[in-house]
Amino acid sequence: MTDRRVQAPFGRRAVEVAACRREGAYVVLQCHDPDGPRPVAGQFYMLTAGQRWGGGEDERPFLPRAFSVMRAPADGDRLDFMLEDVGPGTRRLGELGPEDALLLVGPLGNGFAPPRQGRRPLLVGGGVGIAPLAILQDQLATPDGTEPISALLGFRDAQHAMGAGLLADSVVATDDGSYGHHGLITDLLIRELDRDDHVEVYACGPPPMLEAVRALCAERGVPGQLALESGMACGFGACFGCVVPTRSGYVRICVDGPVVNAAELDTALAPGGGH
Amino acid sequence: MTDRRVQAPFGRRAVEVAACRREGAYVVLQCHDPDGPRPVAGQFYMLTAGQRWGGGEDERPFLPRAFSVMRAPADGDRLDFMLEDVGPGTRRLGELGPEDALLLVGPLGNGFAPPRQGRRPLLVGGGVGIAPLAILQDQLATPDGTEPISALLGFRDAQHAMGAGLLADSVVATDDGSYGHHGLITDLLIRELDRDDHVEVYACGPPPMLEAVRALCAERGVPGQLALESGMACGFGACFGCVVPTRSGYVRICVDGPVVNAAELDTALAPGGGH
Amino acid sequence: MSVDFCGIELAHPVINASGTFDAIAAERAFGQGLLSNFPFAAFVSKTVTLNARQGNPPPRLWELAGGLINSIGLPNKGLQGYLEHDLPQLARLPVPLIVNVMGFSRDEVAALVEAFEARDEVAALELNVSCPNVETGLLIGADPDELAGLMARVRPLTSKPLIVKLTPNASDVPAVARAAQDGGADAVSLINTLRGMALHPRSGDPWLGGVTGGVSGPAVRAVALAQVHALASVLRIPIIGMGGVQSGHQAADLIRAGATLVGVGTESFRDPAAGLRISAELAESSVSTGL
Amino acid sequence: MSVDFCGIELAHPVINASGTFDAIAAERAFGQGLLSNFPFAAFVSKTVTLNARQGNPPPRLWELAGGLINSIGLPNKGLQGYLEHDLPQLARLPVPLIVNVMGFSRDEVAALVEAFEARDEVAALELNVSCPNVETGLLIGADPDELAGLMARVRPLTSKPLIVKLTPNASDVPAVARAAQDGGADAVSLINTLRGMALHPRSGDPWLGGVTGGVSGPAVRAVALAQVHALASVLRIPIIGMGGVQSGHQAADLIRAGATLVGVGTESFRDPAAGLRISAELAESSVSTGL
Ligand SMILES: Cc1cc2nc3c(=O)[nH]c(=O)nc-3n(C[C@H](O)[C@H](O)[C@H](O)COP(=O)(O)OP(=O)(O)OC[C@H]3O[C@@H](n4cnc5c(N)ncnc54)[C@H](O)[C@@H]3O)c2cc1C
Ligand SMILES: Cc1cc2nc3c(=O)[nH]c(=O)nc-3n(C[C@H](O)[C@H](O)[C@H](O)COP(=O)(O)OP(=O)(O)OC[C@H]3O[C@@H](n4cnc5c(N)ncnc54)[C@H](O)[C@@H]3O)c2cc1C
Ligand SMILES: Cc1cc2nc3c(=O)[nH]c(=O)nc-3n(C[C@H](O)[C@H](O)[C@H](O)COP(=O)(O)O)c2cc1C
Ligand SMILES: Cc1cc2nc3c(=O)[nH]c(=O)nc-3n(C[C@H](O)[C@H](O)[C@H](O)COP(=O)(O)O)c2cc1C
Ligand code: FES
Ligand code: FES
Repeated sequence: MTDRRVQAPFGRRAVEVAACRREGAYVVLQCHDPDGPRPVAGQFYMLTAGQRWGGGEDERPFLPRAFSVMRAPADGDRLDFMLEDVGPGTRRLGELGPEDALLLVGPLGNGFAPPRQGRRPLLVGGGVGIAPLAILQDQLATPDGTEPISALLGFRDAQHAMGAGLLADSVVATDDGSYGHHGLITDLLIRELDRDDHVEVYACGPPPMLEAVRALCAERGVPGQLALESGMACGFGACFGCVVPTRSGYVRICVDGPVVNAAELDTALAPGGGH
Repeated sequence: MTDRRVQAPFGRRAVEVAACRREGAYVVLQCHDPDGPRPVAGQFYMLTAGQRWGGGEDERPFLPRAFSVMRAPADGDRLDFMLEDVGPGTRRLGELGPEDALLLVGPLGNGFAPPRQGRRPLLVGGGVGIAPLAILQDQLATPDGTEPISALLGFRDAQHAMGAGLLADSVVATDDGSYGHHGLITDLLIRELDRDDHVEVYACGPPPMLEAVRALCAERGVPGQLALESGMACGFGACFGCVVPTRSGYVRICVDGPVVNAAELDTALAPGGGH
Repeated sequence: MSVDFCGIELAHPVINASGTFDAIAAERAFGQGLLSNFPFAAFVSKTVTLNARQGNPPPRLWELAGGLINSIGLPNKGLQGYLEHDLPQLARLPVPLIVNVMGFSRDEVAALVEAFEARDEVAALELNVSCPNVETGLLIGADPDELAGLMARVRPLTSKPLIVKLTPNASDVPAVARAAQDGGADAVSLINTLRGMALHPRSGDPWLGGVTGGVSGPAVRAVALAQVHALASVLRIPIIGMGGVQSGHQAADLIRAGATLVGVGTESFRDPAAGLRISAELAESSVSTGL
Repeated sequence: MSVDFCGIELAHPVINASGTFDAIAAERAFGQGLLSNFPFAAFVSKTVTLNARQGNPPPRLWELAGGLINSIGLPNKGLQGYLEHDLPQLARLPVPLIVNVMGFSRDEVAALVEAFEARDEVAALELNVSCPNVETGLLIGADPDELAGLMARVRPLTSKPLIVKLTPNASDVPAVARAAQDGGADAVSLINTLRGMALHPRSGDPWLGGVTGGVSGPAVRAVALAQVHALASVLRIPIIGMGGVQSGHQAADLIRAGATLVGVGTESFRDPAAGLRISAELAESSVSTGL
């Protein structure tokens, strides 16, 4: 894929946190980034708290953490991220408050490409993976906002499903049925594809969901763009740590992703390590 | 010297910070220690903040830090410490506030012995080294409080000299003359010894001061008890890291000190490393 | 959690690392509280040499992010001093006693081993081989042949379990460990400290009185795990794993990697009762993981 | 702060550690901003092998307190791929190019050295000897004789400066370094990563796809300083010191201990422009310390 990216200023810059609030099971972290460019949906940033990064449980976090940009209004300097507390890094970032310093590098990686000619974009997100779909909705929206971009969003439960409020139009499924459709988001995707498969799928979420989406796209001959995750140390191609297997071998998803064409993968399941 | 100590409960215990306030250039950290015994003046505790010990500058502090107990009223459970901010450990402890957790091990080490028969105690302190002299004043005081225990206290400047307020009776000298006698505290000690040398000297302070006191005691044939310092890892004799040279070889001042008889030393200057 | 270690019955798998806990000094500091809640399933003494040693000049300690460099220099009272002053006191501890010894020649080690073979108070011996043989100039613990020679000399002198404490500063630790096993060692222990150094923050001169020292604590944990893991597949004899253990989970990691016992060193400096906490956490994680 | 390094004029003493900065990928990410503020005084490429390598299966990274374990496994396009795709792009960098090469036999290394000797774009070569010679089974960088043999074979093949990158996982690093010097090396660089390992927090299996990996970052800094210091007194040739450098002060420590240049590795992952900051801090501390 050719690069779909906005380049980042070189180096790590300190920005100011504007707000940090809970959204159901998630945290939305907002900051001002006056010196950075506006990112492309699907790009990500490497974040570090300005203070106490190196402390905490087991004295991690030490390395920066990768987060998809969730929203970056074209006018202004705001960047929003959506965080799920899964360890010391996300916990520490979630503790930040207004005016705290946040260090960031980005925007990084390859974002989403526009849909192929004549295809309707169909967004499929799971859990915190809905983050890049929010900015994608913004960027795909027609100038007059007439054609809504549909999004199918899956969550564990109602508490997590509150995250769906961050996107404009969405249909929600929960694993436990406590909100919306009771079942997997791919149930809804199958229904949509049955109805009209002249779509381009944009998906981000946990590996099993992405793999189900990939398999469906392959089966139906529908193009799909998947935003992948992997443990990262650097985010700019320096460490070769973030590779995923593709049909053309291991690729670093921080530079040749995180968005990859579904057709390039044999599987979207993260290998080993139990991520 | 036979042990002049109260033994510590085995292990590290969590206690609650009662208050933490500035006193001139110093911080006074107070906590409640309901499960520990009342210490002997000259004993010390190993302190660790309950949170964020392992973070901070260069990701230290990692090991606990040693502090002389400054005050431990016989009735009650309070322990007071006096801190000078010289690095990451003292800085972190100085940030603690009421109800924060403090982890401590102690009381540790050998405290001060009562003065030899018929000798008047004369306390000499420098800088944050005045801490153990405050509790010593309390413990040497006659039950009716009639005979004040005199203390000669030296400081860098008036800002530091505010620490003198933590002791009852004191004569103060400052290096820069901004408060009290302009000059070294040993000037005042010489004056006192000239007047009446039937005293026992109790001293704690920076190595050059302690060395001057030691030399004076030797010259005048006056007994002296010096509370020494040295870099410590454990505080209970486990690491052999805190040794100072004495006439009988290296001794661990966490178990065979910190109070040692002046006569046991050839020098009170800390060797090497530039402490 | 009780463990059989070379025929010695231990209440749990956590012992101290040599040189990081002085039970006699700790008893002065903590009294009966130490003895009634002794934190280790066996007590390993600090290294004993034939002759008394003063140790290195101070400063002896440098703190790291998650670790410590020490240049203590093996101060000890020497064999006679240990037998007279320390052994009678250590014999009163509520747990088996393992004596760690080091010699700068095979004869020195032999003299130490013979002396302790004669003492019933001693349950086992640990040979610290992180030192040069002054006769050959070779670091005993880094050279399989050197170690084989030492084992040939001292193994026949004792019927007590003989543990060889390996140095991590070696090209081929498995080869050295095999030499220990082939020479009749009953167990190996590792890791000792990694060679490290720090400079004075202002003068730029070496900070430590001994110029260089040994790194211990969390900073070496990943190295310890790799070395224990590398030995698990090449040895039949049990392994005592140590290096940066601060929790039961980390102790369990070493056991999963192949250790039978786990040594706790630097963490005891942060909390004298760390051994108690770690063995309790380990017991809990063993129940939950079925280790 | 400009430095002469083996006849190459460098603007300051800070370079990257091999395998920790991909200038081509970084240019994709940062564009012109990278080139106009290039963070290093020379660029060292990731290890190039004769044949292309995929590298190890993921996961390849494990974070430590103050450090990182990597099991990347030296993925690279192989000599031909490097010459075709990478070299032309790297030749456009505003700083001299040092190519790091590794071979599993003397012939492989020789082929690599000959190929780069022919390329004017290459200012110097760095030999990564942290690997076994598949013909003898010996770790080249841990065995002075093995290294001497390699140097005898490849030194005559190039007139470019030849740097030997030493492994820290050796019993006697000074002996290996002397073998490099005696074999005609123009400089040595150290330390490479320490062997380390981590287990999956839940399953207890090895976390890394490559089972074990290499530890880098602040956790190895004290070890790096000790090894650089140990070489300073035995070598005439310059030393490139690296391992855990995060600040100009720490770079200055390595220089005080004997290094001529300082390599920055893991810290670039935290901040891509770390090299700029470190060289600026170093320049400042050099003024104040008169280094
Ligand atoms: C391109 C990209 C975009 C992302 N976008 C988002 C986003 O928008 N929102 C969001 O919440 N998250 C996002 N993530 C995931 C996020 O980066 C991780 O959740 C975060 O790094 C976790 O850090 P932590 O310290 O909180 O947890 P960690 O402790 O790092 O745990 C996270 C996982 O890493 C593994 N792990 C545990 N310990 C270690 C260790 N010591 N070393 C290495 N791995 C370990 C385990 O599998 C664990 O489940 C994104 C990731 C990528 C790559
Ligand atoms: C028995 C005893 C009683 C004491 N009583 C008091 C008291 O009542 N009040 C009080 O304020 N202080 C007291 N101290 C001193 C106190 O323990 C130290 O000031 C404290 O440990 C400093 O910790 P820090 O992290 O703030 O500073 P550090 O960074 O530890 O710096 C303190 C000194 O240690 C050295 N140093 C610097 N870096 C390192 C390193 N990485 N590793 C090792 N050494 C380093 C330097 O010489 C530096 O000046 C006492 C010490 C002892 C032994
Ligand atoms: C201060 C100190 C002193 C030590 N003294 C000895 C010793 O006398 N003999 C020995 O075999 N090991 C000695 N060691 C090494 C430890 O036994 C242990 O191998 C090492 O510290 C790693 O474990 P840790 O990370 O848990 O401390 C010492 C370690 C420290 C920190
Ligand atoms: C992710 C990663 C990849 C590395 N790849 C190489 C390599 O290809 N060749 C090499 O000689 N060293 C490699 N190294 C070692 C570094 O060059 C350096 O020696 C080591 O990381 C110590 O420096 P640091 O602590 O500053 O990272 C790598 C290190 C890391 C962390
Ligand atoms: S995160 Fe380092 S190469 Fe991708
Ligand atoms: S501080 Fe450890 S022996 Fe004194």
